[in-house]
Amino acid sequence: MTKMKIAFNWASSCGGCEIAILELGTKLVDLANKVDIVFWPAALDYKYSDLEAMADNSIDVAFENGAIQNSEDEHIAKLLRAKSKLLVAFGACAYLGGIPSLANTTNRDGIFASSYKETPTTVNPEKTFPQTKVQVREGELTLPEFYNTVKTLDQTVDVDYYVPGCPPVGEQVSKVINQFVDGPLPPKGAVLGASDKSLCHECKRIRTDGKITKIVRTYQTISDPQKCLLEQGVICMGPATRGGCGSICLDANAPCRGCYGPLPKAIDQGGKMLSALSSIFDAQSEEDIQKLVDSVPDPLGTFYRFSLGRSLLRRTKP
Amino acid sequence: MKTVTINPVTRLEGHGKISIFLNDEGNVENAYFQVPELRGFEKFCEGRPVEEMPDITSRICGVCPEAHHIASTKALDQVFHVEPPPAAKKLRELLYSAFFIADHITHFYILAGPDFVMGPSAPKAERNILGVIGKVGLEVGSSVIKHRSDALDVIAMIGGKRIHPSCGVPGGVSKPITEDERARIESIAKSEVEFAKFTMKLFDDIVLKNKDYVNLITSDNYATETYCMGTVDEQSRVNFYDGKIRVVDPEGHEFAKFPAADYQQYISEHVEPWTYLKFPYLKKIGWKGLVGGKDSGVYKATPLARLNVSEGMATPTAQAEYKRLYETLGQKPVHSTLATHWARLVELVYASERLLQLSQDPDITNPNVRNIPTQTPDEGVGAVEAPRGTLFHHYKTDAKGMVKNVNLIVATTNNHAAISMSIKQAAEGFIKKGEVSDGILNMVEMAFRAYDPCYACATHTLPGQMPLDIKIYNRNRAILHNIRRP
Amino acid sequence: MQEMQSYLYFPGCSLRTVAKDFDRSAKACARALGFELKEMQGQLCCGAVMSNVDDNLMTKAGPNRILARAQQEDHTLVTLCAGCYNVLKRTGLHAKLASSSQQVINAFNEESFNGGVDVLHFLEILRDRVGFDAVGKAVKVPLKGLRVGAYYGCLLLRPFGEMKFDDPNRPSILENLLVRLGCTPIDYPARTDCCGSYLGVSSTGNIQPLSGSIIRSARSCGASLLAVSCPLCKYNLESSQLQNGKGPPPGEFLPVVYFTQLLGLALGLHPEELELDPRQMQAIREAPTPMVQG
Amino acid sequence: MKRVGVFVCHCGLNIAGNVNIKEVVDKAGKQQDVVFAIDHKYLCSEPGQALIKDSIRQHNLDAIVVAACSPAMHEPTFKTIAQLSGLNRYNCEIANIREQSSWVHDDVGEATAKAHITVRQSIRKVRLNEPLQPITVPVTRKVLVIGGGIAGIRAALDVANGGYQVYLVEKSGTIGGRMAQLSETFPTLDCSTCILGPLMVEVYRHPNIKLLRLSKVEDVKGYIGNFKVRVRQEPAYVDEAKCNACGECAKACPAQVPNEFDFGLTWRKAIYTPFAQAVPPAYVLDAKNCLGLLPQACGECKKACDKFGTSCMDLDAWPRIHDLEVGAIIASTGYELYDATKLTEYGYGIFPDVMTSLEFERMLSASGPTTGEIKRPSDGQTPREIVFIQCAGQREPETALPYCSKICCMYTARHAMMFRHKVPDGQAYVFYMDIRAGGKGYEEFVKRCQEEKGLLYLRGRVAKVYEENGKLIVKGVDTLSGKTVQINADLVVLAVGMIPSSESHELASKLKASLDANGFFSEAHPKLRPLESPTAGIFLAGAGQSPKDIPETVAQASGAASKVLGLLSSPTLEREPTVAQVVGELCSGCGICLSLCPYDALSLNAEKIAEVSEALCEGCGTCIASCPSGALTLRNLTDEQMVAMIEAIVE
Amino acid sequence: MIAAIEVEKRFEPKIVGFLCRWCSYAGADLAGTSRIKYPPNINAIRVNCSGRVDPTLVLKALASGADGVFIAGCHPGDCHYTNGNIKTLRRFKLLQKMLDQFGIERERVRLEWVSASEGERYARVVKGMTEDVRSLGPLNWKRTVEAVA
Repeated sequence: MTKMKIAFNWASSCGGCEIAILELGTKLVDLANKVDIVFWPAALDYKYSDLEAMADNSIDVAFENGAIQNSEDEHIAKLLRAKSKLLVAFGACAYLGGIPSLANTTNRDGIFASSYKETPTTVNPEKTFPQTKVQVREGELTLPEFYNTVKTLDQTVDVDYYVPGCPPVGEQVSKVINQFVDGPLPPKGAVLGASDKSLCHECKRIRTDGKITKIVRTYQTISDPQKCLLEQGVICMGPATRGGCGSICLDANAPCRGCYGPLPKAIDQGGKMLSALSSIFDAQSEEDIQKLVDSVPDPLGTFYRFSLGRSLLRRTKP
Repeated sequence: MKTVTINPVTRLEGHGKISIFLNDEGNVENAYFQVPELRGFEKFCEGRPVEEMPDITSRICGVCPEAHHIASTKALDQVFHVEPPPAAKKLRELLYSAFFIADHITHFYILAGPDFVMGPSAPKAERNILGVIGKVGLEVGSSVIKHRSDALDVIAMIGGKRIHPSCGVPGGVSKPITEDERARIESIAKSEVEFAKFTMKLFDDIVLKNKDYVNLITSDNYATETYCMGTVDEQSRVNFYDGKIRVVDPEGHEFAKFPAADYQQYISEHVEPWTYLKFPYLKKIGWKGLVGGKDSGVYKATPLARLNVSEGMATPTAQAEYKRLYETLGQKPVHSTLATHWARLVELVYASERLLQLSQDPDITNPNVRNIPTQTPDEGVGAVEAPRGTLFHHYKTDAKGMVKNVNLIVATTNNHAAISMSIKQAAEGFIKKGEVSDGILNMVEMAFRAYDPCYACATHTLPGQMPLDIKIYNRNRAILHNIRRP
Repeated sequence: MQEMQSYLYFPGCSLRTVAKDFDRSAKACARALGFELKEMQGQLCCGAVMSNVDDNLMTKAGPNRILARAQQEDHTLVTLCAGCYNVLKRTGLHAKLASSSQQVINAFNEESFNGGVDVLHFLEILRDRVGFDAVGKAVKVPLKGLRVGAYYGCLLLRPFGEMKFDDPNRPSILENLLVRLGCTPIDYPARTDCCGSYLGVSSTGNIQPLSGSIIRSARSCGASLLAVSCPLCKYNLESSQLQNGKGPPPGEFLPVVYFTQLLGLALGLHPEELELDPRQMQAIREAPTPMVQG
Repeated sequence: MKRVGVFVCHCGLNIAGNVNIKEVVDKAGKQQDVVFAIDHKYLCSEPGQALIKDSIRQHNLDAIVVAACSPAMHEPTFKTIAQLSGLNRYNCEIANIREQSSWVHDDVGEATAKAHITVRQSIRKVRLNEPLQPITVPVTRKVLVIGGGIAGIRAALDVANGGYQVYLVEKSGTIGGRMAQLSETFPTLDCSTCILGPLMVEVYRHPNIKLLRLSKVEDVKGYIGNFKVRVRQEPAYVDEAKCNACGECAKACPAQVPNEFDFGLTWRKAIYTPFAQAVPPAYVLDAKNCLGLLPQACGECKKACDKFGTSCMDLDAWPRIHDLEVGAIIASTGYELYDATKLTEYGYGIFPDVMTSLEFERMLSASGPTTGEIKRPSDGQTPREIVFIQCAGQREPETALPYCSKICCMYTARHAMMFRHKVPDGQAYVFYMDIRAGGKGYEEFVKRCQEEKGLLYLRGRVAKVYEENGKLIVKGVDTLSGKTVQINADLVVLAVGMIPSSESHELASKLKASLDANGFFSEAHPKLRPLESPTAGIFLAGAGQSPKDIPETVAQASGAASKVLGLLSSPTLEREPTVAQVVGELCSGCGICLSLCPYDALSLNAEKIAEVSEALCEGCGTCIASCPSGALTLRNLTDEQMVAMIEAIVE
Repeated sequence: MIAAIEVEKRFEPKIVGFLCRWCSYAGADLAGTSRIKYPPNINAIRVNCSGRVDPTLVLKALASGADGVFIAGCHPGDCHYTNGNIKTLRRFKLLQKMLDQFGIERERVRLEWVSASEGERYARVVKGMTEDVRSLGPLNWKRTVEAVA
């Protein structure tokens, strides 16, 4: 019987998802016996030329991580889509836009200005910015176009499945890959390698439907590792975030930041978290409510830390 | 002149791009190394609560998230003017040592290793981790994977996650470790030390005992004489987590020694329109273009550079290996690019010994690992030695601790100029009179890979696995060769 | 020393002509109390009460223009004349409703006013900004025993719904001020009756019964002096006491002064600064205190 | 795939006059799943309803949208038709194209466009509606009546006579309310107490009525058919069962208190009975004015009671809490008088001889302060010249009450007439704006008064009242002669307006019953449901709902009572099934919702999954909005449906 | 030039309204029965309580093309469900803060208390909001996002 052909690839991501696959460790070796890794620039010597050389749909499953932030990302994503029977958005960036999509709070000009002009160590008297086409003494050089708005993979090409996480935790990764090898597969569009319930379900901390009397920032408090962080006033994205990671951040006494993304029925992760949080504010009068609201430092950046690219509004008004 | 094309010319631009231009004589006139990506962290971090920066900036790089996480956390200590308790500092350094172990193992065995173990000209299907395992034997292979994985377990014990830890807070770490955890770390550390020594021996057997390799290392095709930068402790010994930043000139004389907070007085960054990545250089010397030597501000910040700026290592075995390296190569500073691999292994030994030391420190399980900030946040700089060079995080905030400005000089960026130069030199070495030898691509990539450039940080790709696309143009700017790695 | 607090001020036509004394005395008092009445640029006729008729937008052009210009300088405008106060304050309120007619007026004026000015009466400044107690402390010459009848008329108080200045039936703001000046305010039923207003201009005959009864009511309750804040009221109240131009015998005549003039005296300003004529001064000095109980 | 039918109502010209019906029908017909669309002149009419029935059958529709008036009007009607035609009643949606389209937009084009969108909205929603069965809950067949005035008395009696248990809660020491303070009633001039007294006694004796005096509703929970009411009863310190009203206690009491029953025109003791016919016929100790109970300061009353009386006193009594379960509540909280001191032009509170009509009423009463003689409060002289000012502080939107209290024309006429009878040589003046005497025999009565000699009706208002040489100078205008008039009066009586009881606002929020702009209880619909509050299970009677006279009050009280009897006639009732629902697979037990439910309808089960108690859930949906995982949904108003409607609007 | 005001083609904003059934929807009905005119730009969705209005739905409306969103509930203290409107206020205030960050003008999303007796007020508020949004111009979020792709 022919081994299943799988591919891994990245777009605008940190590479953590690739490391997450290396994380499989010995399992990776076993995997190599089960499947043919026909394309994996990260760890095996394959080049885009090899990918181009392949026939359409010749890859059974392709795992693409990273958001789409420039013309090259988009080009490769389309290429991979064409070559693959199934395309999986792997990791928070490909699925939700991830942290790169926080760039949607600004735009190309803003980013260029800060990187190539404003940062204190930059010396750039001629205000030189990178160009998509440049004439150098010896000839012409080109660069991919940098986009104003970071897109998720499925805002660029058709996607069959999603795997959340920044990065997806090891056990989930192998589970997912085995799911593709052994089946059965859920209907198209499903999110794999995560729970359908929120992180609270697997969180070991104790919650007594308490209300929020004050908001404290992580640096202001040493929180009780036994009690629900929300009840201690620390904003935790747990309630609005898929479980499946094993609540590892909570175990490190750090709040969830939502990398596993929205729950199955939630239209918008940020909106849902905003509603859940403010709903349990322990305040009746407009003044008290305002006080609590003022103490939430950065709603957008907190509620959409990983999902701005896939949120309803997707970016700020330029 | 007819155009020889080794690979079919394709529409696709790879992630890294090298364009080599020849002059009339058909010799290399210039080579451009382009980095085609940019993320924008410095901009979109504005307006975020500063205490979130360790979590956000660790997403700059999934290969060395710990480096960003810790540099960022150190910056927070400054921003909030808070000193972490001793135990907290030790835990951070412990996590950091474990990270160095994992990262250096990854690089040597999985990324750089194949070139050496399998030999530069081995078929590509074998030139990978699976191939290495095949050659050194499965038990070694699994031992590689085990030790890498153990190191990540240590990271997870303190940082929660194996990748993108979340323990860093201003004034400490989010939680202490238990005695059980300490014991586990100690046993891991012991075995890491042994494995580091084993790796060193492997390097001896496979590389140092192989004349071709030694020649390769010493051959000037790879030597780029530049300034070196690295962090050293009070006794000017290599330190990854903290200390003063020392810079020596190409001859090895001290050029500068400064605390991270003063970095602006020593480092500037140059912008070119043909790449998204900036070129840092020594401010006091200035940008003279992509040239080495005493008069050019270009510097290296690599394992080798770290050894070059230091007087030795803080742990016994590492110190011995340090001595051996310089004695063998018979000079200091060493500029040979490929010696960087050796230096990296010396660091691997140090990191594992340091891990053991810290795991045996009686204070390491002290539950007091947090000091709550009391002062108004304003500004801070945090720096660490990332595996690939010195890493700077610099934040300004308003009185509420909301980020106003961010400046990041990430490890690989430091080496951007040096890398470009090494590539050019490699090219020059292999292209004579328009004659292009087939080995060039490997050689160029080996030169390139020696820096273990983490373009996840600086741009994108994983260490050493930059898909290369080399275009060679003749004087009429027609493509002479378009080479993609065979 | 930091610069003196100043309020944007609209005197209006009367205070330029027949009521210079009102204008001068007010400015003098303001200075004495440590603030300044700064006249606004580009003054016009407020249109007097005519501007309040509903059926003709044209009549509203004037006051809107005034406020549009005031808006350029400040967000409050101080008035003294009860007429101007009534007209401008209500114009301001209507503008706030942003009705379609307001758009038409603005379009016509080509000077847009959107209600961005609060119109205040000088008395409100004294009460709400300076504070009557502070005024009391500033008094140098208490006007002891001076039995003053405060006369309000209608424009300050009505329509109550819009003016919200004081209780239209039993106002007290003037009395509260007078007490601080050392006077004895006299309560008399006609305090808020109509003086005859513009009827005085067309048919003087109507003034006698109206203003006359006010004077009588005040005297019978023991007032030896009337304090007003409206030039027209002052005119009517005085002229009603003159039979065919000739004044009644001294003592019979009930002097009418502006409250600012009394304030000025109490603050120790010179009568000339306040443009008080000798007869008024005499009346004030030998303030007769009739036996009638107030 | 539903088969949706759309029915568009002309409502005569109410809708058709300003909305292009044809266009709405055509566009509706083009919507997805709509298989049939038609219009009709009056859908709520019999033929209209028939049309809907037949169409449902003919086109075998399984959902309908009725585009007509507000759902507040006829939603039940149309749902019932749907049901009768074999549809589930929850597959019927109302599109409000009258109140919120045709009536509020001038431009036909605009109104039509909006109507179309409104219909589109309802279609999108109904497509996603699921068939539901009403939730049946048991009815507690007991009734709470709040307020022991004539309205409360009448309602309580009618319900009690219908055979159900009634709790009558009265805040004062006796029932009887305002009516007990009146001397005579118009237009028949019969004695108020003579009518009221027997009813009060009947209440007291009635086996089905439990009278709780000195009591206040503290808390109301639950819903129609199942209210849980907490009533706090202050102690009377007198055992009403034993007390025989001998009055020895009052004789002994040293504390003099102005008698509120006479508006302070007389004095009473700290232990007292409000008036002779008070029910229960027992004395009350008003602790506020007693020289002291904790610690006991005097105790003379008890001594006297033990010595001469029935030793029925207990000075250590404590307040009692009654937790009542009732199926319906009748609010008959009555009225108070507008504070006349605010009407500064009349000088009430400044001049002793300016009084309110109710004070005058007490003076006319044989049991009143002057045993029925008319005297000036200032000097006790009989007034010769008296001025009645109607609409005092009424119909004055700018400064006082915007509305008309409806009864003043009548009682003022009565007062004037009584004055003429009691002071034959006196002269009375009545200032009025216009006479409102709609009511059986009313106009005739006013006519009689106007023809009385020595009684002068002046059409016009009074500008001011002030005192001069011991006389009240009333300055006003007679708009008929166009002259200003001045009357030197001895006594001025102000017909000040009725305002709702000062506690009605607090009570309303406890009952969750809405009030109108003037603070009166608002009715569900002025014509369709004038006796009920919009809040199910709360019924209204008397002046607490709007100013009204005694006949009207009694009529409304009996009406409310019959509504209640109807409600209680069945042991169970049906509740809307559109309540919250948990999708167990999605709930992670984060517990966010728990603290939000105002009815404690949410709880976590053993598996850390939220559960909804359908009997308690009112379907407000606040838990749904808070649920971060979307595990909570509201039946037939799911997020999907909300989104569908939003898109229907913006597309 | 007054004529000019009349003739100029006006942008007609689309406003999604969420009205609580007991107070605000009844208030809107009262505006109708009292024949008080107001602009037709708003279309109301009837909810039992303003507390049903999940901020996510507001975001949804804006993202799908609404120029403004209007939420109305009972006055504090008058909520038919005790204090659903207070919960709405909590959510709204935080939403407002976040919409500031998104650069969406406050005039576009409004929360008002309108009682069943305030038909006139309902009309006035809706008129006011319509004018405010009109003067801000179209939001057209879809295009905004595409425009800066």
